[in-house]
Amino acid sequence: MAFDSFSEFLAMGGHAPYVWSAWGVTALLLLATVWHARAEQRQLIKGLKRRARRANSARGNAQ
Amino acid sequence: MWAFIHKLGSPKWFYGISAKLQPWFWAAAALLIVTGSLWGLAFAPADYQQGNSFRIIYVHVPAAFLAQSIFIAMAVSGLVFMVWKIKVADMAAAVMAPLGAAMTFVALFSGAVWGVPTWGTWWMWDARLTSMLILLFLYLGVIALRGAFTSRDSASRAASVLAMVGVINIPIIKYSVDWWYTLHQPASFTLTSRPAMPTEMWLPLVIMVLGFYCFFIALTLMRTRSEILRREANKRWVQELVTGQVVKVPAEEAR
Amino acid sequence: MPLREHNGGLMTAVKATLVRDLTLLLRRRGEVLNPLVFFALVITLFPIAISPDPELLAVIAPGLLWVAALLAALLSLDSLFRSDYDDGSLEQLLLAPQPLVALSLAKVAVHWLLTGLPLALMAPILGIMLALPAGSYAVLALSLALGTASLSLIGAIGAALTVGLARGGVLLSLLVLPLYIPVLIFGAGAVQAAIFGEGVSAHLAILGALLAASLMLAPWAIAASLRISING
Amino acid sequence: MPLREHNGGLMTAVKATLVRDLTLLLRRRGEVLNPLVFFALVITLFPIAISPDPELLAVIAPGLLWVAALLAALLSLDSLFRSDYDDGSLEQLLLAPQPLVALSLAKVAVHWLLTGLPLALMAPILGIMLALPAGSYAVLALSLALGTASLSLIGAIGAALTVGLARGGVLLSLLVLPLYIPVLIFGAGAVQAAIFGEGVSAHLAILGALLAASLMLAPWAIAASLRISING
Amino acid sequence: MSLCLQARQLACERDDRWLFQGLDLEVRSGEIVRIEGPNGSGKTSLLKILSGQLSDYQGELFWNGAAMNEAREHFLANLLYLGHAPGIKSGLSPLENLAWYQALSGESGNEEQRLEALERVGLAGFEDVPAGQLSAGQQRRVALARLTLTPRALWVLDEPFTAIDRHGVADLERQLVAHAQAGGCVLVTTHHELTASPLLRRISLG
Amino acid sequence: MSLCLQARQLACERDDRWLFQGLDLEVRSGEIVRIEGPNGSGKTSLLKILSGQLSDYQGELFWNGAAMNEAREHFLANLLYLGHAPGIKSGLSPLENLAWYQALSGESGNEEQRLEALERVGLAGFEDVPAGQLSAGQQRRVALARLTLTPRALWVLDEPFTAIDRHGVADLERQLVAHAQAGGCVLVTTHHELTASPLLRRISLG
Ligand code: HEM
Ligand SMILES: Nc1ncnc2c1ncn2[C@@H]1O[C@H](COP(=O)(O)OP(=O)(O)OP(=O)(O)O)[C@@H](O)[C@H]1O
Ligand SMILES: Nc1ncnc2c1ncn2[C@@H]1O[C@H](COP(=O)(O)OP(=O)(O)OP(=O)(O)O)[C@@H](O)[C@H]1O
Ligand SMILES: [Mg+2]
Ligand SMILES: [Mg+2]
Repeated sequence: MAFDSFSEFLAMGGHAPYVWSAWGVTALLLLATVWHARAEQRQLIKGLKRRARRANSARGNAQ
Repeated sequence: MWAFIHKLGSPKWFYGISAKLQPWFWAAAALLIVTGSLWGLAFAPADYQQGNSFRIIYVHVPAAFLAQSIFIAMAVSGLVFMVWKIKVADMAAAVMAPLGAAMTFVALFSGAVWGVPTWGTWWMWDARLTSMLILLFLYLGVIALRGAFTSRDSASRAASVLAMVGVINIPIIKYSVDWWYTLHQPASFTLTSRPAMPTEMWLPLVIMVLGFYCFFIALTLMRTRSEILRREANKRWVQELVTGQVVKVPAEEAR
Repeated sequence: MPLREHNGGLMTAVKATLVRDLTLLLRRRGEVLNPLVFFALVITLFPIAISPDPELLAVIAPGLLWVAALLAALLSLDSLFRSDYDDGSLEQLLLAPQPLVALSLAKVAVHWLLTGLPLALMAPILGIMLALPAGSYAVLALSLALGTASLSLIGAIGAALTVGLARGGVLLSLLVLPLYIPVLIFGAGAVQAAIFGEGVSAHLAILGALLAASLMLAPWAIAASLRISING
Repeated sequence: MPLREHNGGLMTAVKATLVRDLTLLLRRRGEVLNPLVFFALVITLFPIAISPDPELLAVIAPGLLWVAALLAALLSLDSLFRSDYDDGSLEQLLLAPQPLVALSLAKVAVHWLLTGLPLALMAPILGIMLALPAGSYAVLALSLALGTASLSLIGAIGAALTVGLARGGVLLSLLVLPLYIPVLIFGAGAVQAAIFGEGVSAHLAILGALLAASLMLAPWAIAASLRISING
Repeated sequence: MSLCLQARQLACERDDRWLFQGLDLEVRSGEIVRIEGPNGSGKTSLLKILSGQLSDYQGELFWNGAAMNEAREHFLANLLYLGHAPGIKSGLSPLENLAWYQALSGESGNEEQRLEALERVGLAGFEDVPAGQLSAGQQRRVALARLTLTPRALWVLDEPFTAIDRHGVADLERQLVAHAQAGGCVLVTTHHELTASPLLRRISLG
Repeated sequence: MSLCLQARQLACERDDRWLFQGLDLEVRSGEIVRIEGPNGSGKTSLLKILSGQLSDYQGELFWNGAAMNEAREHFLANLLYLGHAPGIKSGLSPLENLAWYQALSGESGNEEQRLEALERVGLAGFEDVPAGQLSAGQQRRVALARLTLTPRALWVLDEPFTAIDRHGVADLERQLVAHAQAGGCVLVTTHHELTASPLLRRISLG
């Protein structure tokens, strides 16, 4: 452990704004890409299901 | 060999196999990144010169590596698509580009932030910084070009050509910028001349780099799967996959 | 079939034109970013071509930023009326029972909103890269926001005049660049004044006056030029 | 009706394409001058925006001249294939029983002859205006002549990729400018070396090497890109 | 109130060649006037002059008895012009294209009207496709949808049948006749033979 | 030696909609094949696929029995394609336009041939006018002059009658028949009704 206390850890020896903003932006971007990928997948599958249902009902009407 | 390539080229096959591979990469990525972060942020010793600001290295360097690797991966995918007409390669290239641009941005941003405590400035026209900035523009160009076409086939082929042209140019750009920088030498700091790091400093770095690569692979697999669904929406196997309730375990369906 | 009286609806038409142009540009998401990226790219070229020395860069930064922003705004102008001309909607715009002045002003407004304003907002970031001295960032953004509005208005006259010509791009620059010089002088002057700690309000006031004058005169010139172009 | 064998005639086709493009450009005499005037105008913007101080200008002159020439060459690229695309002759060019690589190379050659070369010849005059130190004028012209040839070749790839797109102009710059950087570095470097009295042959040799590489690779990329653009 | 477009002693010169000279013309409610002539005889030029797009001509124009200069606004409020280029933005869907045209004439209209107009020209199902992805004929059909959507008394149509298929041509012909019967007026050039109708009048150029 | 263009199991998808599927097609010397179908049925797309401009399709193409990929050069040497856009440069005169097309096929030709070809399409007197100042129909006629000027066996014509006047249409029809009789082959789309001929065959899409 390079730090003696949690507050020291947060302070990063006076470099807190730099370290945390760099890490923060990185973490944010990584999480955002994951979130985006999941949302994209969900939405796609939902759309495909809706489409399949529509196609089914159209076929049902035709018969 | 041929059979294998064409099997690889089948979106359906890829959809199945990627479903099996994906969890492993996600797990590895999470494990490595969490370990590396904790180690790098809390346990690695502070740098004797830069103090704790040096901890930025654990996001800066992996992002910078990844930024460059993704462009190469994208160009290779483009080549595979153009030569063997393997559509999955293009889908992968399409989903790689935004991540590559994001990683380039992370490298630029973390570097700029790091520059304030170390150099006293956000930015200077150092060789590596400049070529990184140009890499960002190359990424933006590929993304913009793909988005500008209405026909998907043309978009894919145009983006592939541009990625290949770009990848030929990257070493040329790097070489010229390096050469230019040594010509000018205006600033006293360089990235290259750092003293060797002790093990407890570079080991977490290696872990983070590996973690970032796993993250890249996992995300690319996942988004390529989405892209497959999008582009193959009216293929029978996709419709079966969707109407059958087992969307969660698509590996069996896909076979 | 009864004849229609000309019954207003100007607001409807202007609003629809605003919406239409915004949709068209925003739909191709990349395209809104293009002038910004061009701006950033041109700014990157200068240190590479001149010298990476921050002290030298700081001296020439206001001028470089203003010239680059001006070129970015200029280049995006070419497409302002061109696609409308090519597909025949410009003809229809001219035959609409609405004052052409108002409709073309709506088109120019969209252009400023999606190029001039973003350019102004982005300039400070590039200022950092060119080692622009602190304290001049707000003035940089403000002067660009005011100035690019005049640039859009003046440039649209040139765009309207050249829309019927095949190789308009460079000709447009040629017509328009000389007219841009007053805006450039006071815009870059404002930033330099801010750096030297002098008062900037005089510069900004003149930029505002230039904008007011363009707003009064340019729309008529644009409408007349469009009529001429259609006539060919 | 007997079927024809494919019987050469490549030289005829290439020559006719050269003549055709030259005629088209020279017929609109103004258009050949456009890039030159743009070049001159941009160069005059800098002293206005930065400072008229000749000492400062002399330092930044090589970079400014090269950037302005590069932008002038870039802007004229957009029209390289566009009018052919619009009126359907590009389709016909692709369906001609001749290698597209050779035909598109002919078009690029015309572009360089009527923009790059004149820009190189004119640059020394503008150099005088920017107080460029004596002794570097020949190098300036030579580096521009060599460099713009590479610029035309590389830029034509971008022009071919964007020819089918509505708002190509700015996108083209975005694609092409990053690829221009090596040429810019060695071109501006050559002029600076000449000013400092260093040897320029290394710079010029690299510019030549870049040109040779572009000549080998670019035509194929251009042909492939044109095929893509025609595709939809 | 009936409409009347008059031209007196119209003459147009292009490249030192007179396309037409001393042309007198009068178009009234209830007529379909077909301008005829071989290629290059000046049909398009005439329509452009009449609709006020080309000012390089001699002679005078009148709208309901008033000189065109003074009556221009009222004239435009009653004019629907379709030229060689369809005026359809390829980046917008047919619906959005029509919405703009409706607004241009000062009405905001509603979605249903537009859907109905598109259905009438056989584009049901293509309402939301970017118009650039439609075929040549489908793009022209979007433009033709304006005929029902924004009702105007005077239609000036330059080769409206271009790229339209057989059914479409028959539909459009019926629409022209119906418009004239309802008291409107059509000025049209086309190389396609129109079916005879008592409302049809021909003017030959060249 | 007779020519033969074959397509097997051709399929083309646009926007998740099949334009055609499983299309088998064979075109031989001495035939005029008219592709029919309403607007948006895929006629232009089919012609572009057959002439090798659109690569986003399924199925196979053969030229004189050889796969198209291998025979492409020979195929192009015998193809004359006229699309929706006439391919005429507005800055050049009709003569200069034709000279370029002749050179593209590898011949230098001579002025007289070109003058004759222009006369045949009724453009005598317009040889030196910039093509941009010609009317819509005259511009298309310049493109049509290529049919006589650069003789090719296979003609692929997308709506060649657009903007052409009545006489022109009759002339062009005669020319198509004569070409087929001479052993050539014509693939054409048009909404205009062709006069019946034993050489005419129809293929319906959509
Ligand atoms: C915007 C600013 C910056 C950018 C764009 C940038 C870019 C890069 C790139 C691209 C790499 C990977 C190099 C390779 O592939 O070998 C890298 C590595 C590295 N950077 Fe930065 N950097 C920036 C600022 C900084 C700062 C301020 C520091 C610290 C003083 C720094 C320290 C390092 C270190 C230690 C490495 C790893 C060393 C190596 O692999 O050679 N960087 N940077
Ligand atoms: N570039 C494109 N991108 C996507 N879809 C397209 C594109 N071009 C055409 N299509 C679609 O293909 C369909 C067929 O178009 P095509 O131009 O082949 O029709 P066509 O039979 O020639 O019609 P027309 O008689 O109107 O000329 C159209 O419905 C259109 O939606
Ligand atoms: N922009 C122009 N500049 C000069 N002359 C022109 C221009 N446009 C047309 N002309 C000339 O005017 C004549 C008539 O052209 P116009 O387009 O009116 O003919 P048109 O009757 O519509 O023919 P088409 O049936 O081919 O459409 C043409 O012969 C042409 O030479
Ligand atoms: Mg006409
Ligand atoms: Mg068609």
